[in-house]
Amino acid sequence: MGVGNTGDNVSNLIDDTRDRLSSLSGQELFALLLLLGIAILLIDLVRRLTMGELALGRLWRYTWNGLVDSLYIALAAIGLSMTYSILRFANFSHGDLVTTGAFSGWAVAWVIGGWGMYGIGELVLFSPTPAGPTGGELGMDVLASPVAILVGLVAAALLTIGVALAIDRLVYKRMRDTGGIPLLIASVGVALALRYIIGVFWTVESHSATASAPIIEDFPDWMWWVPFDRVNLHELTLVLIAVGLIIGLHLLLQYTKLGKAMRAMADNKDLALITGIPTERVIFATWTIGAGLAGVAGYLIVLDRGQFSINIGWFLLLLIFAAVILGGIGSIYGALVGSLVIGLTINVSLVWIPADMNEIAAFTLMILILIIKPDGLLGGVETA
Amino acid sequence: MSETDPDGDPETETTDGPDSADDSSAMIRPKWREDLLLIAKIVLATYVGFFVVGILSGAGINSTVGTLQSITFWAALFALGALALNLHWGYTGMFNIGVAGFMAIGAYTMSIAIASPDGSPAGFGLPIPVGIILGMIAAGIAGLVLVIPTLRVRADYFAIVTLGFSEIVRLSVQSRSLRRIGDTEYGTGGGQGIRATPVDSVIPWLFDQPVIGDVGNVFLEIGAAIGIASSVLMRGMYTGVLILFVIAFYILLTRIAYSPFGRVLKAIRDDELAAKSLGKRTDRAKIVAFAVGCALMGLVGTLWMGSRTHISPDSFMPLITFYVFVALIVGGSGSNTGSVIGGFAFAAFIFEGPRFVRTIVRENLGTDFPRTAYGAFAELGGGDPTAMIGYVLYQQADEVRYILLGVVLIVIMIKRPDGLLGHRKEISAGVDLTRRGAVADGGRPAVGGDTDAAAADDRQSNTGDDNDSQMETNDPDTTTAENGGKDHE
Amino acid sequence: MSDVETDVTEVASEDSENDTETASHAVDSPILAVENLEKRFGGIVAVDGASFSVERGSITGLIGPNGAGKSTTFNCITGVHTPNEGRVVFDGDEITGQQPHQIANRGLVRTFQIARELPEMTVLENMMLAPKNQIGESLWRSVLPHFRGEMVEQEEQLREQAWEMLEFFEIDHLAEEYAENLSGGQRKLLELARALQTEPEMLMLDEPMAGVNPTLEHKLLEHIHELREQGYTFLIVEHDMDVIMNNCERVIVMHQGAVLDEGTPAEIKDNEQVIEAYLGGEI
Amino acid sequence: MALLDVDGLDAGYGDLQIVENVDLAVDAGEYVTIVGPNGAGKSTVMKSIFGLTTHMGGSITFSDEEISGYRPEDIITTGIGYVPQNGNIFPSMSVMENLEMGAYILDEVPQDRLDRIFNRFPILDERRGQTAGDLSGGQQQMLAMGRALMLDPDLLLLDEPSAGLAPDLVDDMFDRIDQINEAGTSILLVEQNAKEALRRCSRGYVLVQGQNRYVDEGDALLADEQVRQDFLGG
Amino acid sequence: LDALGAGDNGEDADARIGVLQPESGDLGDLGTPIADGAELPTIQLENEGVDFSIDLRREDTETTPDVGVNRAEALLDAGYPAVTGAAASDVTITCAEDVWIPNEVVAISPASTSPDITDMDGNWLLRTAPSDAWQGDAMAEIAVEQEGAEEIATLYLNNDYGQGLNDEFVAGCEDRGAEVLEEVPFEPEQPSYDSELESTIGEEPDLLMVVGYPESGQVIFRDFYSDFDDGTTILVPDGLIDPSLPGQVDNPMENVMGTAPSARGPGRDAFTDMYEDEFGREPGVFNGQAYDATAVLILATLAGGEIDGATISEHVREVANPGGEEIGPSNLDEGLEMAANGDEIQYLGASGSVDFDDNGDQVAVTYDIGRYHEDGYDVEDTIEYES
Ligand SMILES: Nc1ncnc2c1ncn2[C@@H]1O[C@H](COP(=O)(O)OP(=O)(O)OP(=O)(O)O)[C@@H](O)[C@H]1O
Ligand SMILES: Nc1ncnc2c1ncn2[C@@H]1O[C@H](COP(=O)(O)OP(=O)(O)OP(=O)(O)O)[C@@H](O)[C@H]1O
Ligand SMILES: [Mg+2]
Ligand SMILES: [Mg+2]
Repeated sequence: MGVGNTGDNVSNLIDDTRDRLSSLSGQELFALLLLLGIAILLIDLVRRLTMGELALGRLWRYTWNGLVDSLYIALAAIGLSMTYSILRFANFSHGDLVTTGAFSGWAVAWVIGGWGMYGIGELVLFSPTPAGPTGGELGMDVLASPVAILVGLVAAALLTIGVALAIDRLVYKRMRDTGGIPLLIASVGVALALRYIIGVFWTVESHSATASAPIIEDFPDWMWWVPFDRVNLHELTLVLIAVGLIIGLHLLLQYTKLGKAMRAMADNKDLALITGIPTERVIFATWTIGAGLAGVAGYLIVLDRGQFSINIGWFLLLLIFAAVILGGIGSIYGALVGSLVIGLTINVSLVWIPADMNEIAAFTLMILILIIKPDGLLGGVETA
Repeated sequence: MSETDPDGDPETETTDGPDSADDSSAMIRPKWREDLLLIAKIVLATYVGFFVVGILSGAGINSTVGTLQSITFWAALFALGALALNLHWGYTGMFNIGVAGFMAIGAYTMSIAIASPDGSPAGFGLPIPVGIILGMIAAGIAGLVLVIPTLRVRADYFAIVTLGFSEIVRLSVQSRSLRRIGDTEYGTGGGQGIRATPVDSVIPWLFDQPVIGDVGNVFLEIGAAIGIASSVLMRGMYTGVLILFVIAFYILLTRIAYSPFGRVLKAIRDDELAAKSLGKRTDRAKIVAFAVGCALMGLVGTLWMGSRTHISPDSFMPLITFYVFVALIVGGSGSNTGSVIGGFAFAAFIFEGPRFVRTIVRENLGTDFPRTAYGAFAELGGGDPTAMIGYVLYQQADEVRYILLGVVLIVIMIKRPDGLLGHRKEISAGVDLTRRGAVADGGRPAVGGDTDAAAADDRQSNTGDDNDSQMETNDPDTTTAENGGKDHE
Repeated sequence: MSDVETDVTEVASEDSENDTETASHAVDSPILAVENLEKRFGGIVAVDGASFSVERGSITGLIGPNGAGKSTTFNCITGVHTPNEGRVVFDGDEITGQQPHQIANRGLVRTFQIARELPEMTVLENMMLAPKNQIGESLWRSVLPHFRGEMVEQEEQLREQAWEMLEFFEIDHLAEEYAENLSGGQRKLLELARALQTEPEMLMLDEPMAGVNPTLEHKLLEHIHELREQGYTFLIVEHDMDVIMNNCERVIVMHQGAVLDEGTPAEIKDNEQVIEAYLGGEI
Repeated sequence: MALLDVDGLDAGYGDLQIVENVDLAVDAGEYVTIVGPNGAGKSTVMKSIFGLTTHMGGSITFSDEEISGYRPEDIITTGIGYVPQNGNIFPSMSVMENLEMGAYILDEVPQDRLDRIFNRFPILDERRGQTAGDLSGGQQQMLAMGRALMLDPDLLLLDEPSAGLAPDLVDDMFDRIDQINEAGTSILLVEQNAKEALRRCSRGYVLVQGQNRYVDEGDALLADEQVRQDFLGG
Repeated sequence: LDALGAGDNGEDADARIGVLQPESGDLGDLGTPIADGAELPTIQLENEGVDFSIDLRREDTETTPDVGVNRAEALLDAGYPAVTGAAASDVTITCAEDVWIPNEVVAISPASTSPDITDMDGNWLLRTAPSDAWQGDAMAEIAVEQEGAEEIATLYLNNDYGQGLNDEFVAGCEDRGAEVLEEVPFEPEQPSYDSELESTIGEEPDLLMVVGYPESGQVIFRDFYSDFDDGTTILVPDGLIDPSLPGQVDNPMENVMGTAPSARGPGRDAFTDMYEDEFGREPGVFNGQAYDATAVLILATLAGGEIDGATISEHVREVANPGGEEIGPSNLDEGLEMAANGDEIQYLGASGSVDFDDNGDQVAVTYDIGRYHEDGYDVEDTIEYES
């Protein structure tokens, strides 16, 4: 034959070089470069701080914003990570569960806040006519209507869970045994359908839901250690609720069989069935927790930002995915760590780059870390 | 031209085998004719459908033909995208959801290359074909840069990596920092995008070309005679160019599919380690396939933006990627014919369909519909269903399109995960594998025991020149005897 | 029929000794030599300084208790894993740390403990994939008309070869079936047939008989002997002692990652250590 | 009345029927083997008993209770344990956790059974903390057995437990199955190591192409020339 | 039979006007009232019972160039040689270059203010909206001379409109000797603009200029008032002037000043009355400009007597620019008759006197300066500009 051999030497050479590059040492090289880069940035940070190029207050503010962003990303990411590992697919409709939580929760909060003063339709649809109320008129802040806001929070969780379970019934349940990719594609379909069904009712325009956030500027003496001069109560509510839920979830998974059952299912679904794990019930629990957290995340983001549209979850989705993958799928601590990395990256990176490039930094970091650790930061490390 | 071109090609190239010449054209592409027929049927049926509905609803001939041309334009574009994606996903199993990013790279590179040097941002004023080629190369290189370090990343992680990459591309071209790079006049224009000057736009350029221009002018005259405006036909010209590209892509990808290279790609999709252990350079094949696919996506980007004089980052939202995916899935991934049909079906029914319905609603029910669900429900409660219909189909046509898109995806995944055409046996080989070489009879020989006699003869005639085969020492009689034994069981 | 088969097996194993002597290409040096191989996974040392060699044209058995490191050794030899220490020499060349495809292209081809057929390809496509040096395996050659003609010619040749091989293994009736629809045993046959399509010099089979019905097992062994006569070398991991003792000229025993003993089946049977570590009270 | 009585079972996957009209019985304390060529449907029968396939007809009774149509999580509470042919461990959980999962339906892990299992399979004791997926093939097989024994079932379904085991362990495994059986647990075993299995069992079934072909005492089947030739490799 | 006649009734129409506005998408909030304004002349004429039949079709650009072009093509194919459109400069420019200019469609944009439009073919693309080249300069004047700001930061929507206006404003400020500390682009519909605000307000400028649309504006102002409000003056252009904003943001927004092209043309009162009668709300930004654009296109069509782009183009300046009988919103019906008779007329519009220069731009523009307060937005002052 002989025809096939021309140029084989050359391609062998190329092959070899590439093999060497893509081998472990290549990964180590990347890791080294990344660490080096981070080290340089840290040194530069210290330099900027000491030289006065960067005010400490601003760095603190970036960090705080990063923490706040991390928390709502984490709420969504934990749920995504759980459904990812147990149902074995990347759920692209998770972002729209966040949206669902925002819309359903605030609709309920408005109905309660404006009960008797305005028509139900006006409240549920967030003032579709100019005559309707605004969030400010309804007094939608945590001090003025704590009950409405709390009920809205619970409703956001419950209604999102309901929607997620209904979708599972209608779509995913019929596809339990298909591979991850068909499910992923179906979830893109779910994402579009869900988002624009919401759009048909609430339009694609944005709505403003809350009154402006109450601010505390005078602290009692014993709170001398607080490094802020002002606290936004809505932001604080977000932080407290998110941290509380994460701790609660940790305890739930640590001290009940549910956590083990979920891991077992993530590992080997057929065998889980055989050992008597009620898999459908575990799936139910997974959706309940995952969608509940997503719904709460959506609701809290709106509480913090005041304003939202049907794209709120979709725009977050890629960040959520980045967090989940960075952390390594299947571990809630991984999702937490990933969220922190992403949240801090998009904020603290502003020290060096303009604001329109911060997401680029986050996604680039995600890709780099995946190259170095293909299973994610905590991939393979088993946690609750 | 769409019919003679691809058909003629395979025949010319296989005439070298003395006795196989007759068969092999049919063998190489077992379903060539049926596939073309299928595409033609679907396209024709859709055209007739849209035309009749359009005319009946009073949209006018020019307007209806305009819709058809618009459908064809998008169909060609999505078919191109789906074909390129098919190389990644359908064949190699690389789940690339960053299509929009590679299209953006192609389109931006072309725009920077061809935009006028005194524009803002400035371009290099190169000829259009050069721009197209540069766009392809840039997208291909971007693919290389992305795929080499991420070869080891799991399939679903890889998907997110590509999606992240496409967002990086979009956000970068949008970023202020690249608006004008450094102190140069050149750059991406940021959110403003790049304007290639009208003089450079592709359609007039096409009309300046020798043959194409003449053909175009003839079409213009015919169009004028039957009441179709030149604007529609000019755009039709461009769509014609796209169709030529579809044909070229189709031939290229079909060739890849029916070849040992395609076989390696398929093996990678099925089980990469197994392929590797058989001595296949899977990494190289993946890199090549990915880069080529990305280059093709870049080409699609240039062709898409080539019909525009202005390019901006908004055109490359991830949604475009999902459009391409839906097109591929509708047709059935893994099948090139399916990709073309999927592109067409997507463009006609999901992309343009709701707009068309909207036009019809407007023509028949007017435009005076409530603007909010609130109003629609109020009027529905007041006993006026047209308000609701108008609200959903006219005011919310866009939302309805997305819902339709979503539902179609879900239903296909549940009911027909293999696409409209179903699971298609596209056997990846340069020849028809189902029969032995020199079997002379025209019919399809049954496989298994019945062919043994022919097979045995065949082997005897073959072993003489088959000196590479280790198997030649194999005594034909033994094999036949064994087969006989098996039959007894 | 079964009588005939058992006969063939016996004859074959007797023949084989003559064969190695008379084989024209036989070189004195072993075809495969493993020196001081070591592979660690975290804290676990799966292979711990194993050294052995395989004679050209032989059927060599590799046995050992579960977890002895046999599959890991296979993986290290064939490039699936990179060994932490040690050398692998095949046919005079060092192949340590090379990529699986490079090793396969040198003529050292393996099968897997759990068959890895290519499920969504037909049996014939599986077979067509394997041969080396295919013209159309590079993108340009598969596309450009100039090469296309040659490619088609080669494809026709490969097709003939594939059919012959399928007939040899008596699975030609399944040629158009998708590989995922084969039963466990048929998959094992396909894997072996496919490996042979690469025209290897040496085949490494990881538990080829596990889960295979005894009747089929006999046929497989018969094929292996026939192939050995044609000059192939075999290294077989197997737990079925009948298979090992009746078919191998040499047996290597691994234990806790190292080679415990090496010798003819008869010698192995008598080794106290081996009996204790592996064979239990069986023999 | 038999402990397990499968009567005219039709089953398969989705629309695809694999098993056709299979009858099968296991009496209390009995040791029954199913042999047959690859792809005959042996594993499918086992899965069907455990509610893992599409039930298409026939009845399955266990302890006088009709269990066809039950979900696996209910079947396990009736006293059937099952060690499937493939994927019979949780690969990313530790050995200990795997065993604990065996007792998932109990409120707490029965320590005495755990000790007994560690006695039988000392390697598991040694490797308690290791990730199960990194065990060798044979070690995994033992772990799977151990897991199924955590519930002390009345009937144990074993699908090719000796596949991939070293010879001493094969013997060992068969011995242990004997012991488990002698301790009162009924056994339904699928084996490719047919001679050994038939030698030890009280009754054997030969399954071919999804249907019963032969039923007899194990030794009788072993002696049957036709069976030997077609299924036992002479 | 109605079905057959409805679409191509152009055969018997006296003028055919397309309205291409963003009725959904980023500018959906602004675009719909603009489209209403553009449709008002035909409603008015129908109510007044004139003898002319005017065929008007509305299309939605969804605020994206791709859809815009697609819809512009649809209008072209359906035989509308004159278009009131579009809004959002990138959409307008793309439509003009890809559809209108090559196919000789006359488009008058009521809302696209990008300076780039000035350079485009004034025969086919005109506008009743003023160029941002002026507004940017006007804003710079307000910022530096009137407000006395020495250090300035800007925050702009990252698209044609935002980028264009920002560039002009920055140039204007620097010419006047002020320092521009930061220019930060932002993306629409982000969940938060904290980081963008941090990089601008964080630099402690005397004045912050924000260009954008209400969609994102709501979030920016919310973020501003919750974390960054130190009393810094904020200056916004027309895109961020929306009387409902203080309610949406739940803050009186008293530190926010705005400039917008004035809609105080000679015919303003008549227009405002009609608009309120018809739609039940006050006209918003560019609504008057939209009315004027449609009115001019109708008059030009009738003056030319042919439904054909080239003819309309020839007559646009004839009916709009000085010379002849004064026609305005209040006597549009008479204007129609006169135009059809070939009488010389001069249209004086709702938004201004509507005189086009050779580039298709307005010859003179007045800018309103106003401030937000608890219940909305009020104009406090005006400045004049002439080219
Ligand atoms: N990927 C891995 N990570 C960690 N440990 C591993 C890995 N693969 C194998 N091991 C360990 O290495 C040892 C040897 O395993 P190997 O699979 O080579 O055994 P084997 O001899 O093939 O056994 P068997 O006959 O049961 O297949 C075992 O103790 C196993 O637990
Ligand atoms: N999940 C499945 N879906 C569809 N078909 C299946 C599935 N599992 C098994 N089959 C088919 O069912 C038939 C019987 O398979 P089964 O596993 O029961 O055979 P077996 O007798 O256990 O064979 P072996 O001895 O090789 O394990 C085979 O043809 C197989 O291809
Ligand atoms: Mg092994
Ligand atoms: Mg089985």
